[in-house]
Amino acid sequence: MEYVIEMLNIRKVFGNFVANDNITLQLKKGEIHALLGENGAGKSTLMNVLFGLYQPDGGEIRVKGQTVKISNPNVANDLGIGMVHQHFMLVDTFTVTENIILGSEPTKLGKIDIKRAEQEVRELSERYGLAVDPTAKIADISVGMQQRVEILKTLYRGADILIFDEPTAVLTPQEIQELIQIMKALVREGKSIILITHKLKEIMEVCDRVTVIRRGKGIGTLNVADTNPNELAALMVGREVHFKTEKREATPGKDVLEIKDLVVKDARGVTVVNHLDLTVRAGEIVGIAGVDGNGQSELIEAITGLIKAESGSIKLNGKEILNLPPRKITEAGVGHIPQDRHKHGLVLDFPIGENIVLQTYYQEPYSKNGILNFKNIYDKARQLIKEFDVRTPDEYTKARALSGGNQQKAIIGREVDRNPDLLIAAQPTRGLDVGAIEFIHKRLIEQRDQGKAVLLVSFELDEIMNVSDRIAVIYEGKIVAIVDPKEITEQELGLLMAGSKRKEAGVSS
Amino acid sequence: GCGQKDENNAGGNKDTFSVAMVTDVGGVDDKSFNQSAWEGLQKFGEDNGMKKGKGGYDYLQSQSDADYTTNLNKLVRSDFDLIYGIGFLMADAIGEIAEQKPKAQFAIVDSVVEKPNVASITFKEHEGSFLVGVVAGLTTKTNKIGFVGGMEIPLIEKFESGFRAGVKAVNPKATVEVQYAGAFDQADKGKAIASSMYASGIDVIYHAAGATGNGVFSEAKDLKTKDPNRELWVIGVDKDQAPEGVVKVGGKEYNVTLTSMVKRVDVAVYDVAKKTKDGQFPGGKVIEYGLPENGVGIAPTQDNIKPEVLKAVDEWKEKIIKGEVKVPKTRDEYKEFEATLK
Amino acid sequence: MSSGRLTNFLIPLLAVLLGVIVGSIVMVISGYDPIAGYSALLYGAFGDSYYIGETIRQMTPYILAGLAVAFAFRTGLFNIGVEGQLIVGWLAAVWVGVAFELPKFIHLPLAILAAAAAGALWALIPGFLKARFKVHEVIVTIMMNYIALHATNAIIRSVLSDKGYKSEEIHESASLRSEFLQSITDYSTLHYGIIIALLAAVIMWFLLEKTTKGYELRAVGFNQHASHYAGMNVSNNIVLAMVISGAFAGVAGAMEGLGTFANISVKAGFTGVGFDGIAVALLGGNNAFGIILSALLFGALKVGALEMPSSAGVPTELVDIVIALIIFFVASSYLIRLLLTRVKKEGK
Amino acid sequence: MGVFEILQIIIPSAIFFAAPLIFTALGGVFSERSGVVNIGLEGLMVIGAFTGVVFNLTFAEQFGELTPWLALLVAMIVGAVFSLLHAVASISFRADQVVSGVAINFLAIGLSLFLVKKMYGKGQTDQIQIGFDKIDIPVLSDIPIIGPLLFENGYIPSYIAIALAFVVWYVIFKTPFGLRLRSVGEHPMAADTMGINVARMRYIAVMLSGALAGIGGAVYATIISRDFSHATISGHGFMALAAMIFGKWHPLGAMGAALFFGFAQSLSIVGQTIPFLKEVPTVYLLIAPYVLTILALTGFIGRADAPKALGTPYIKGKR
Ligand SMILES: Nc1ncnc2c1ncn2[C@@H]1O[C@H](COP(=O)(O)OP(=O)(O)OP(=O)(O)O)[C@@H](O)[C@H]1O
Ligand SMILES: Nc1ncnc2c1ncn2[C@@H]1O[C@H](COP(=O)(O)OP(=O)(O)OP(=O)(O)O)[C@@H](O)[C@H]1O
Ligand SMILES: [Mg+2]
Ligand SMILES: [Mg+2]
Repeated sequence: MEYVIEMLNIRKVFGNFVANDNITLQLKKGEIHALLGENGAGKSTLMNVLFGLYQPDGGEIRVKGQTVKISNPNVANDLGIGMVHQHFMLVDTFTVTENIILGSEPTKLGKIDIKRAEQEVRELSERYGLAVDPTAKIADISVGMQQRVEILKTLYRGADILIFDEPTAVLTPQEIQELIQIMKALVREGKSIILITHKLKEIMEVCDRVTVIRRGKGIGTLNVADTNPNELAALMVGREVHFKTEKREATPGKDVLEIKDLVVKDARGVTVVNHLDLTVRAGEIVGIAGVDGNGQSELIEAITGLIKAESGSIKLNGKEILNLPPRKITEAGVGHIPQDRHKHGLVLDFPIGENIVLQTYYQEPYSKNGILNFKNIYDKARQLIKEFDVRTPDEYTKARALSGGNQQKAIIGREVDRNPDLLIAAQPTRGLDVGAIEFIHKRLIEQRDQGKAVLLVSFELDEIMNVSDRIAVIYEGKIVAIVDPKEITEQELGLLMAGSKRKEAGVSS
Repeated sequence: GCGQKDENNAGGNKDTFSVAMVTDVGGVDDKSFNQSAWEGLQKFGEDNGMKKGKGGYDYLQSQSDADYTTNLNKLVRSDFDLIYGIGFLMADAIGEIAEQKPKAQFAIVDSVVEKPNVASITFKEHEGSFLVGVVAGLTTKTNKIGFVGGMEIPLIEKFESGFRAGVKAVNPKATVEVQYAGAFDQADKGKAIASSMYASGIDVIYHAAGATGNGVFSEAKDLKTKDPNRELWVIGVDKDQAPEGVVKVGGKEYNVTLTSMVKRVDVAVYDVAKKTKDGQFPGGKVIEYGLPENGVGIAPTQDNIKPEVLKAVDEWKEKIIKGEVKVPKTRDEYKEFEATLK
Repeated sequence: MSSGRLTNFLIPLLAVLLGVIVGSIVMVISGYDPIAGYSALLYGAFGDSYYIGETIRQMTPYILAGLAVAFAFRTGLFNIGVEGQLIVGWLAAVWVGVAFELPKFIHLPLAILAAAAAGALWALIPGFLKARFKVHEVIVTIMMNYIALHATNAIIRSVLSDKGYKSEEIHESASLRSEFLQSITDYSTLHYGIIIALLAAVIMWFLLEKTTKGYELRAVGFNQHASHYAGMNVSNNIVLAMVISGAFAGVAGAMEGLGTFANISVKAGFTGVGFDGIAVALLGGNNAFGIILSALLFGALKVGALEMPSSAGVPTELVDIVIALIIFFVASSYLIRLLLTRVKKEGK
Repeated sequence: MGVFEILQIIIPSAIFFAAPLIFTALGGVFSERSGVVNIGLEGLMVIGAFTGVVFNLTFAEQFGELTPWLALLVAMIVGAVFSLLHAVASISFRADQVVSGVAINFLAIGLSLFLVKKMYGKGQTDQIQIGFDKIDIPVLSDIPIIGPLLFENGYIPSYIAIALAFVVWYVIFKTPFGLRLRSVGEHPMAADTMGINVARMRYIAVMLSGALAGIGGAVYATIISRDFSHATISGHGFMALAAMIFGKWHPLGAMGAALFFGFAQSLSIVGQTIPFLKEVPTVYLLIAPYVLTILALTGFIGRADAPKALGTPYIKGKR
């Protein structure tokens, strides 16, 4: 058997914490090998060891049979190992080409030969079907293209072993399909791939084998052909997982959110929400399906008052809230799980406790006459930590120290606890493992069952299909269709999201 | 004689006389009045066989305005018999401590403090400035003369008014361009002002600006280096600033210092110390050091001044000493003075 | 948790110790006697009641300048403009002290409030420009320092005096000075300002840690986006943070104007207190109580240093070196942490 | 006085005011582009000025006309070495970079004055005897109008400063070194994954800033003050820092801002002699440079985008 990579009994310790505990992973030439595990299981750590960013505290790495010491990424590069990181490693202010050549720039008389570099990038991108604009600034291109840049970075350095760390978490369904094609093409070219993903469907679709780890320990390696999603999920979490969250039929009540003729422009003055109409009723979950960039973010920011709308009307329980300050909107009964939890959701340097009262600190019982009541604040924090299973040493721990999933749970706890009439959830499960996703979906449905209106925005079709009672398809700033999830297939939905005229079947208003 | 007993010494029944001073932030090597004062004190100490340090002669340097009282107090507490505050900035601090410590004896330089145990030492800077004004007025070829002041305060106004009077007295055609840098320690400003003055045709600049004046010298020397034949001059202040003006061009040595207006703080400090030691502490009095007392005057280095100019200087000096000429010390007095010339 | 607290307390202490040790190495190398040097320093700072009075007097503006810097730090701003705000505060305090004649219980508070208002106003400008135009507060505050210096000098010359270099003395009714304090400290310049400074420290602590406004200010300091999301007015809070910081600085100026000097004179350069405030705040961990301690240390160092040249022949600048070293070591707390963990491990 | 005469007075002094600021601000550009805040520029200038003057005083006999040039060289080296303190603290020991910079400022002035007192037994040095000469640049100074304005009565270091801004621009934006430097300041972890040694790049950048600020200080002391004392460098480093921010962390922008400061400074001094400005109270001229800077920042350029990772120590593996 020919292994291009063998990581044998790898151990990595951070302080007292064992992130990788004797994990073994063997990659065959020409295979796509999945690495599966919960949030914090140690996947990224293991890959960072392979890429030379961390030094292992034990174990052995062999590349093509040779024992190697990968002391830094340069060594990994020389060994033909390339990595596409979970969080993109791109310099926003640089062009695509500059990002790709960084560290191994072609020069002419000491000056970067940018023309030649652009040419090389162009050739490479044509060869592997990775469409990019070599002269575009990273800040100006889509997430999908940024990912292609990441892949090109590894190919530019001649990598034949590629590590993808959660590449699909940030992609739209279309982009995911493109990426899958790209990976298949790479393998055909003789490259080998390690793929980290939480999406079992993707593993089933493209991978040959899968290694599962749990809490830093290796659980085993399976042939994908011999397993199924349920088994994988159980291996990973250590218990049964339900993918399809159980839910009763919705019993919608009065209109809670009524949006009429809403127009929103983005920072550059482009109209991104274009005369949009939408209604969400009490006791239902409306999912907004759409490809990223069709006005979802701006729609939510306009509803929550984070940006100003140009015109139109947004009514909450019949009262106009258009362009009110965010606080007034919050007080009117809107809860918001923001898309970017680090940017909007939390003050990372505050303890969990203080984050729990981010919108309510000025109200009783958290304060009185402008003086904070820390006892009440931390009591509430303790209660929510318990109720929402936030894994943290204590309520005084800084939010920064929590994993993404637990940060998200804290935010959801906070928003739900405020008992809003309308709960807006934007990408609530992005980057989370199946266990955490299940938990969050349950909570959203629970809110619905208590008669709350829930507006869910997600790029995950699965999530939209599973959780929503109605699906509103957004395209170029307009709701182009309202469909019933039970009466439409993912394919049909995908087509609608891509802008094709809505078709006969399964469409109700 | 050394270590002599002095019953009249009001500082206490010690058998030795001791004296100390507090400098402002300039320090005892500021090439200006602090340095001069310290030289006077050192000379006094040596002449009387005293040692540097407690019980002899000493100084303390202040690092900020807030240190004046602390330093003065330190000296009082070390039982010095006479304590100088050097510079007008020290006036408030002296006044305050003099009141708290009526037994201690103080002297203030460049200011007046009306307390029975403070001797105030002032100088007739306007008289000395008048003399260098005469030199400038008779030396200029362009009839354009510059004055660079440190800060626009009454003390410096004395320099300015006396200087302008001196120029006008001997050369009515000459104009004096007056400019203040706003600080005593900003050489860059001094240099920029000098640069603009020389560029506008001024050929003699008198500075009364402390370290800001270094910039004036620096500019003059640079211009001299570039064109050794160009005639441009700086008139120094407080001490003989001839050493500051030395410039070598192609192996030849020039000096851009025309002369300096010296202010003999050393003489005054020595004098008051001696009086005090002899039991004649001039407490509550204002002692003005002018031309007759040799308290102000023209520097000993006079190589660059033409003999006939020197003669004129001597004549004016006589007139001032005799009281035939009253040198203005404010701008208003200068206006009156100017009127009398016409 | 508690071992973390201990570390937080040990770091400044070790930093001071290391600073003092390196300072003595510097003295030995340059041929001075470190024992004599430090003895002189200690004597000059605490040797008798007079020196203690002077040390506390020096500590007073340090506390307030430190609070000003720290308040801004804690709210995500860097206020290098404390120096300028202090100068205008000084001016305002003296102005009120000279211009009015009122009963003490009105006059003194009025003068202090005027100083706070002037400092606040001076800080309002960078705060507003940052909130409204996103202009970097560091450079605006640097510029404002120079403007304060020149403008104050001009006002002293043209308004507070007749072309003189200093104002008149303030009326007794606006003075912080106290014959009692002077008498127990053998005529030091100690004044009642220290009480105000300590009070200010309590106010800062309370405001920041205990009130909803403080919560908002800290939240905005850490994450403007999240604060906006949570319904706080980000711009107003930035301005307010700057204004409060400036008010502390202004009161620091009042300490000089109403206490130490009782007047204001034309300044050739900065007082340095505002810049020293940065060091005070840092060593104090930007914490009100810590600032009191570090102000005491810096006050003692500054006042004690004056004794070094005459008693031990050591230049006063040695103290500046020691202060710089202390700041270095505090800043490099990572190093000290590493050392501490190593010591702990070996201890086990 | 005609406009031309006035300009002929203002511009040369604007340039000599600006030169030390340009050198120092360029140093700041290197450091901050790599992600290390350098508020210690003031202290590094102090060290440069101190070294330049002491070297000049000590070796003028031996080296003659060459002395000031060698003094710049030595000041450059000493500045670079001194800046190592800032580098070690803020890169290796993860110190708050602003704090470490403040410490540099305290240490520089304390140490140099301490040494001056130790070496000369007094608080300031003597005046140096050999400085840079004023020159008219051949050929260029003969160009009508521009020649007399820009190329007469200048100092060679001033022209070097301006030329250096272009060199730095080229290095930062056209060479692999520059690309790597900027990547380290924008996204150090990305740079790390590309095999770039972040710490090494930052060390180099900080030392470059020390070297250039050292030159800046020495140029100031050699051309303008000609001696060294507590007041020699008083706020010039902060002005250079402001110039760098004003210039949006761009070498040419920094140079432009420094020239602008020089111009404003020079105008505030020469203004007192210009007929229509003469009536304006001096204080307005004195504060003009600072007010103009604030207005310019507010009006023309608004927000300046600092390098993204500026001020954050890079810790491997931390997000
Ligand atoms: N540099 C670090 N120092 C200490 N703890 C760290 C560090 N980096 C990560 N952690 C710890 O890692 C855990 C979460 O890491 P992980 O990468 O698994 O989060 P995550 O769930 O993937 O979040 P996200 O999806 O936002 O990346 C947290 O417990 C956090 O404390
Ligand atoms: N730099 C670090 N310092 C300390 N602990 C760390 C560090 N990086 C990771 N960890 C710990 O190692 C564990 C594994 O983290 P890792 O990022 O490898 O998880 P992961 O499997 O990639 O999770 P995810 O699916 O969320 O990406 C984390 O839970 C965290 O506690
Ligand atoms: Mg991961
Ligand atoms: Mg993750």
